Amino acid sequence: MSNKPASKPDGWGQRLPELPDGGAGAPLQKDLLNGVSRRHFMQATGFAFIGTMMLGCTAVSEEEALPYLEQPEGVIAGRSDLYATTCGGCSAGCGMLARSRDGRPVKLEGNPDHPLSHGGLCAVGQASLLGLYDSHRLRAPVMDGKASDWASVDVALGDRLRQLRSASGRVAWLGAPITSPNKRARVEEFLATFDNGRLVEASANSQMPIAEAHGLTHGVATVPRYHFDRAQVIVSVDADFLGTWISPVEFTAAWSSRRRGDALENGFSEHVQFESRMSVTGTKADLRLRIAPGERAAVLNQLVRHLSQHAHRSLRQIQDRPLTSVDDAQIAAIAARLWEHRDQALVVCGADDLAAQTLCNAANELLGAYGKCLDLAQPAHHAGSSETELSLLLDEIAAGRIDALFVDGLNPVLDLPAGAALAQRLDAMQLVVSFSPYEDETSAHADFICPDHHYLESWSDNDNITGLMSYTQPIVAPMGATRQLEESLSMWTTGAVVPVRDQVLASSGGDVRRFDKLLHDGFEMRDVRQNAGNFRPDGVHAASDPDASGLQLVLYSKVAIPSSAHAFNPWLHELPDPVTKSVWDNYASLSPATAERLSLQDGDVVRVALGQDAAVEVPVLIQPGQHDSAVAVALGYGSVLSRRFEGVGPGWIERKPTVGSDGLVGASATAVLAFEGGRRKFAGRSVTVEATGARRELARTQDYHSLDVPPHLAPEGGERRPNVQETTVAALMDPHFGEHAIEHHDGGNMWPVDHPYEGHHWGMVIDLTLCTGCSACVTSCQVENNVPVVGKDEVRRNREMHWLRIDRYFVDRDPATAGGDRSNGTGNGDVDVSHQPMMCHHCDNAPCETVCPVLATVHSDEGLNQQVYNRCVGTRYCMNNCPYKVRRFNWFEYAHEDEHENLAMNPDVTIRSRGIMEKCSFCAQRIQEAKIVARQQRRPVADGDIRMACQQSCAAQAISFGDMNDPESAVARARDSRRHFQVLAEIGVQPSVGYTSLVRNRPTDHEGPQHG
Amino acid sequence: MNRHVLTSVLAVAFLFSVIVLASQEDGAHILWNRKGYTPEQPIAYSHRLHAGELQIDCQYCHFGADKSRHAGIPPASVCMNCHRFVQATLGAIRAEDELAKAEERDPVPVMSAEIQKVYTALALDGKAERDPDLDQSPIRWTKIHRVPDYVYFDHRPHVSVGLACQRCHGAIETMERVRQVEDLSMGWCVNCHRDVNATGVAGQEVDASIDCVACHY
Amino acid sequence: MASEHVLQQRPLIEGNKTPGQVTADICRLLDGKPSGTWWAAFLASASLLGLGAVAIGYQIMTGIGVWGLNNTVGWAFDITNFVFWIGIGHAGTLISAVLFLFRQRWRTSVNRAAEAMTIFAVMCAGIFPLIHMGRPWFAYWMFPYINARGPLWINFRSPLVWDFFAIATYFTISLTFWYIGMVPDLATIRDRLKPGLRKNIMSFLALGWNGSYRTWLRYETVYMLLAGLATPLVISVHTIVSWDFATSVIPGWHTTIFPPYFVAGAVFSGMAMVLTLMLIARKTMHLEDYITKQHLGAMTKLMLFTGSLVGLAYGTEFFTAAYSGNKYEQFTFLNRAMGPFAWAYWTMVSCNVITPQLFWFKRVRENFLIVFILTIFVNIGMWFERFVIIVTSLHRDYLPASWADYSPSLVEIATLLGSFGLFLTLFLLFVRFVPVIAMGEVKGVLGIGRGSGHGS
Amino acid sequence: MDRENRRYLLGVFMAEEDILGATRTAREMGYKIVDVYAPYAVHGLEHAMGLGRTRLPLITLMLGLLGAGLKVWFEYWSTAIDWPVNVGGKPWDSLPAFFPVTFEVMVLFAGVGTVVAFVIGQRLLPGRKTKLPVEGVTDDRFALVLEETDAGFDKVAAEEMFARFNVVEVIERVKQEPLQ
Repeated sequence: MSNKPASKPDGWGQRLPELPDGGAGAPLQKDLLNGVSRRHFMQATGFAFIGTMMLGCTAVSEEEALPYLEQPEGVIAGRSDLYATTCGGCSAGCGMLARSRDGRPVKLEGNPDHPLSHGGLCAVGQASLLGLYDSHRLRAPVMDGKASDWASVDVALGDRLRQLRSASGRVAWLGAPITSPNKRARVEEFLATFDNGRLVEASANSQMPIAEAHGLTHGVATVPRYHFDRAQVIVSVDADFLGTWISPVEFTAAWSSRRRGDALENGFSEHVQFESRMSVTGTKADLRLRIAPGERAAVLNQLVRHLSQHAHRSLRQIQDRPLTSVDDAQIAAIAARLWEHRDQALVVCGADDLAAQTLCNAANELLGAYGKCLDLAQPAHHAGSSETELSLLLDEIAAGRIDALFVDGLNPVLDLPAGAALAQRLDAMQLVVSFSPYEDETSAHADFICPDHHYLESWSDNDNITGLMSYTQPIVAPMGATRQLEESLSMWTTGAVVPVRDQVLASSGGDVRRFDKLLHDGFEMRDVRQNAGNFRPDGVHAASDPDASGLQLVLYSKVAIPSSAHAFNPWLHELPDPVTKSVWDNYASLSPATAERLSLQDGDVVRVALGQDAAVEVPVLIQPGQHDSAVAVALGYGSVLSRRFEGVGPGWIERKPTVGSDGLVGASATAVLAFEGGRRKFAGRSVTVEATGARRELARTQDYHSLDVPPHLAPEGGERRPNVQETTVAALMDPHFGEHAIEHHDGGNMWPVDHPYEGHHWGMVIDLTLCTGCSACVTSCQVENNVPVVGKDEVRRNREMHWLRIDRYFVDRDPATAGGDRSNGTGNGDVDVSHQPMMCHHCDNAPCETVCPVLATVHSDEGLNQQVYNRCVGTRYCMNNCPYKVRRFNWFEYAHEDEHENLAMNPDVTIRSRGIMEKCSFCAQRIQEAKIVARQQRRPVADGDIRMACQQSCAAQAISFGDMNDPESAVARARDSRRHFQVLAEIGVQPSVGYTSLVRNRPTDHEGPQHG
Repeated sequence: MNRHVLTSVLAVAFLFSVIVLASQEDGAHILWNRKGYTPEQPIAYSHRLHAGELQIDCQYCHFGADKSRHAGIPPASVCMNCHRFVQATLGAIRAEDELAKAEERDPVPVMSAEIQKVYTALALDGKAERDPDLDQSPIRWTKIHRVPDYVYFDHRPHVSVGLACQRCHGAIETMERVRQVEDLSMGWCVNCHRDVNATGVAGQEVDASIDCVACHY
Repeated sequence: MASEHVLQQRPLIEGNKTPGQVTADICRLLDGKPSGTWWAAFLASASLLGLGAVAIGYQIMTGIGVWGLNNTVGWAFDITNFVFWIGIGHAGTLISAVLFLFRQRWRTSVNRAAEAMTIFAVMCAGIFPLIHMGRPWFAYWMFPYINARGPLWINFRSPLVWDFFAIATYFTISLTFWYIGMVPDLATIRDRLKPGLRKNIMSFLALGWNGSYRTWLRYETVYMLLAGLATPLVISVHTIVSWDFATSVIPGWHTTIFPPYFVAGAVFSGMAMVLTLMLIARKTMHLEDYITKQHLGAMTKLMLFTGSLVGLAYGTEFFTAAYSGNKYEQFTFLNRAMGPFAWAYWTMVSCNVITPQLFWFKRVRENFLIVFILTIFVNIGMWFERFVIIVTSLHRDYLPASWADYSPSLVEIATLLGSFGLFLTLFLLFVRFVPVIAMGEVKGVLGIGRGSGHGS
Repeated sequence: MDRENRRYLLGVFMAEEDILGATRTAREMGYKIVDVYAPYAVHGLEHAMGLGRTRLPLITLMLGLLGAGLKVWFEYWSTAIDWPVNVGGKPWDSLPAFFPVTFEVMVLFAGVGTVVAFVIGQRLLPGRKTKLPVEGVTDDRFALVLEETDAGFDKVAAEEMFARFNVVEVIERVKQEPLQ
């Protein structure tokens, strides 16, 4: 496959008929399997065999094939091409390669060369593909609530703008932080045409204070670039940098480079996490300390206090403010570790609290981390405006002092506090223009909706990091009559549309040849530096008194649904949360102790109230390892975009709907988000929690959460299941490590060895140390393999279809606090968390194969456990007999017809019909492709030619796949690791998937699950 | 007496069920087992003439065969590479000249009805120039060779080992109208793969996999 | 045998019947209009059957999803019912074949009904493997027929294929056995009917039997041979059924004692079902003279024996788990007894282990009512045995993350009821149209215990 | 004498003991016993009639072996030769796994085969016209049929002997066969 600049994908509607079987062929496939089923229905019900056989035959079906009239250069039907572009899933701007097949993107993959993401791509990025094919997207501009066309919109809007300009009306632009220089230029030009236009960039999350704090402490209001790869000691206060904070893929890649259990010589970082809820990052911390939301500033205060003693620099703002949750000695010890490694130490803070942020900067300053582990000279551009600017704007809108509002990339009515009031003001306003691709809470109140392109249809340049310019190019021609924002603006500014390609070309320097190269690479490095500013001690705010009392609210964003903008995406709704394993809902997480105190069970609907009126009603989810004072509720839910999921999932007599009684998925937690002193306070406000008496069953992909079996059922010595093996850096230092490990190779094979795998023998090894549970692989697998979405009810019934699941286990650090049988299985104390990706192990002695009566699942000569859909009759015997329970059965006809969304289907993978078994195929289609290409080039398949969908999406590169017979291959080397083990090897199934044990950087003596 | 009646009844029933069963066992087959299928095409394109007489290489038109899983049907523009100049049979042109001579007028360019269809599809005028006031319209060929959707046949490996197109498509170069020669059943594929593993292709060894994943994924 | 001895003392058939009277008694049941009770019972069971048919139709149209199964528990009611019914079937073969070989002459009164029960039970059982498939319309792929796939045959290593052949054979042999056993009686009926449709039908079915002793002699041989074949067959069938589980890798399934354990259980449950039905028939059809305390005694003793075997098996399982030192195995059994499905486990134990022990007491054995009630309990218990084996083993196996609960859906329950509907409907038709008691054989044992004539 | 009209003597009895006795005596007296008709299998009658053993068991054995043989061959051929597929790492030739099906097929062949052989051997076929010696032999009566072999046949003695075993009815038939 070649990457090349996208030739203009014209007349793509015409290509559809040429789509190969399985793509647009998806309906065909369905029809073929399912059609037969209908024909055979009688025979099946009546058991009248012969008689109804006659129904079986069908006539030859005429089928047309429409070739191009003029073949676009370089396009060949049925061949995939990769185009470099930039992910638009969030503001991080990871580089990616879009796989385009027959003119349509079918898969998004990380760009391995990209300096930020290094080939990783998170779940949100993977899933953003579906946004392109979303049939609910606006396909034309909307004027006064009626579908319109651009000509009339430009005319009508032109008049309104002229009036505004002449009347020197007050115009405001409220949008997401702009990361594209070109777009920024267009916006500023446009606003400049008004006497008093202003630009407010706000994010829906709590990251804005970071820049603000640096404005105070360093005089440069920007978000520094964090280099976790340079940090030996990382202290994070409530910053979920591996999950949702700023640029998770970049950070995961960097963080993981210092967590290689087989390359300790490169150093193995120490990671301390202070947090109140259980975050993805927390699950990976070596030392995780639970604090109340109200103690975040105080933790940093104490840290700075100890550090300043080491550094003999005193800050007057710092007084001793000991915490109740964490012993000060422990913080002192952590400060000592930081100081010891001061050149390689990093403190990060995810708090919305300005004081905490400034204290964090102070800590880094004391450690001399600036210029080393975090960089202000080449900062990131996620800054946006300050919370204060935002609140000022909102106040003015409320006071009716804004005449015209332009909304872009944000859904203020839903995402910002007091949305209802805002909505009313919008109606009253002279002019409201929204660029939203949907009719959402805000755009519903707009006079004009001028839908922007999906980013896969767009041209753009992004400098998310100073000195790195990533480019966005269209992979497909616009699917509707949408218009890219930049073009609209140029129209309204200059009166003529300047094609956005020309704009981007111009801003790139205007050299077409060079531009083509940039598009091919997808990015370019430039040596641009900014003034890093220097530390101003008085910029540091004093921390308020620590408060661990009562119940305190924590509003956070989920890994799967980072903001309400993704609420339309079924792939993301069905992605199990890495920590709670819950899907299709948001909920109030409570610690087991708190839940017990309030006598609440999983699924009890509670009213989380902030004062009298502000409240949100969500079900309870009992979350081990959470601080007892914290009540954590996820933002981004309860959006009208989720109204479409009314009918998701199969319909049958005992079906329960996926959406709530209000027809929405989850409840909007912005109801309890409010400004406090001109800043949105996401965490720390005290709330009341009371049961409403109602229940809402949570759908979770995991019912039992501990490696420890229920105590009263535990046989002597069998209290803990050995499928996750842990060790410590200290233990690894011992050269004899692993020698005593029990090697479970097959206990003497009773059969003659009839199956030597002479050619290839595919295998996989997953490093549990690196796996953060971020679940990018799960979505990647779903997209690559056309895994259906089944809806909340099916998941609740344990019928999720994901081929790859991530088992997440809690283990009580202190057995005394261990819990009982009922599902959770864990108690109140600190818990260790482990993530274990689990998919088909392609056992060489596969139990599933032996029992299949019709040879629908058999072994290939290359060690693949093949599942042949069209041969399967669906006895489910294989599923029962699979010790890993990784087989997935099509309980219903999940594959559905959708004119657009079906175009996201991978044409290289069969759509499965009802009644058949499926499972991880080791991306057989990729193996085939690689082998064919190699054969054409008359060379053997080289290590790395084949990359599994899960593997390529993994930012931490935890997954290695390849030929176990090739001693040089990455997978063979991983299998030789001292930490290598196989799950359930002792039952003699000879799995082809292995794991390397989970390493924590903590003293060995520590009580933890120790095995092998 | 009625004993014979009974036996014959039973025999018939059995026979019938066997027949139906045989056809049934490939319920899928019946959808696509179209051995001998020879549909009429929108343009009476003759492979005998082009591939046989004129010896045009298959991959000149079906250029996808070694680049993609689909050999592909050539775009109309490929036809124009030649038919920009070749518009009718020599005979027709001669005839026109003679007629013109007889009627003492300049001969008008003649174009065969079939080639005209290509021009129409591309909206070209007689001089092969794009005619702005005509619209292009794709040529709707009828698909002949197809396998079920759960089978992934890929032309590349077959072409790259030098397998003759005729091995699966029959003596195309002799066909006026293309006919499906093989039944394209699974057994047919598998047995060919077994054979070539033994005999090799074009004198060299090949390893044609008979693993399920070779075609089903 | 002891029972032999007892049988010498007292007449096997009471009321000093002559062959003629036997013919009269039995055929009386076939003549005339069915009683109100019969109609009531028939309508009840037919409507159950209808319910089942609807449930199955809905399931096949909609998908297996309408059952309560999930990714962890892939089998539950479906295979439970299958094993349950197959087990029921075994008693019939046992009585007709095994007891025949053991010369247990008392069997003659019950074997016809028992064999009928076998056939109906196997029919009920056969439904479930069929409908439990995701694509039942491809069920015939189980059979190795000539095909154009390469050709692709079937997997003779799969216990499901063994099952397929076992059940098919079992059904065929049982049916033949039953029919052959019925031919002389059909002839009897034929010869006492006035010319008409029924007579023609009977003549057709009776194969022109005329009581020639040369035929009788070969007939006896064939009967003996079939019995000889059916005996290992019946054992093989449930052995193979048990292998569905025993050959797997799932703790709680992967057990070598399953074959004997299942066979014992099958006979146990089968006997219970035979008794349940026969006791009803005895009351409603006034067969008191033919089904006597002797039969009751013999069959309850057999239940006592097999029931105790089953109990022993339960114990052995736990011992094996404990002794094996296999932590997964040990957990599975602790989980059975104390986990979420403990209620099912203890229902099973109390019905199957405790109940039959009451048969130690003669008073219990000879009290028709108590025996009837106890057999019901045993039926329930044996259904739960299969449920416990299947569900508790699956729902918590190796990886805690994949542990799941299971609860049946309405459709599943309806299907179970439907299978009972089918069974009862067929049985009611049977008692209407076929001699419930093998006249030909009973006539042969009239002499027993009457001093005169030959014992056995 | 002509084969057209043979002479038969039928004795009808009501009790198991009588028919046994009569048959035994008839044989001792050297009469040619054509057949005995009974409503059920009277034990000992085969000795009384002096019938030999039947060859059915042999047939059963043969068919059983045939079935088993065929099956085990087919299983081996289809699994290991025709298209060897790697199933769960099991060897091509998984004989132990083939055993169950082999056994079932053996039983099937043997069982069904025996019955077919019996039915054909005894001319018992669906819808075959029924011929009885006398009414009631399928109900409660027994019939002993002697052939009057030659003129020397002492009918009186035979009837006396019948009478000794309380015969209820004596019929003489001149027919091809004694059945009606």
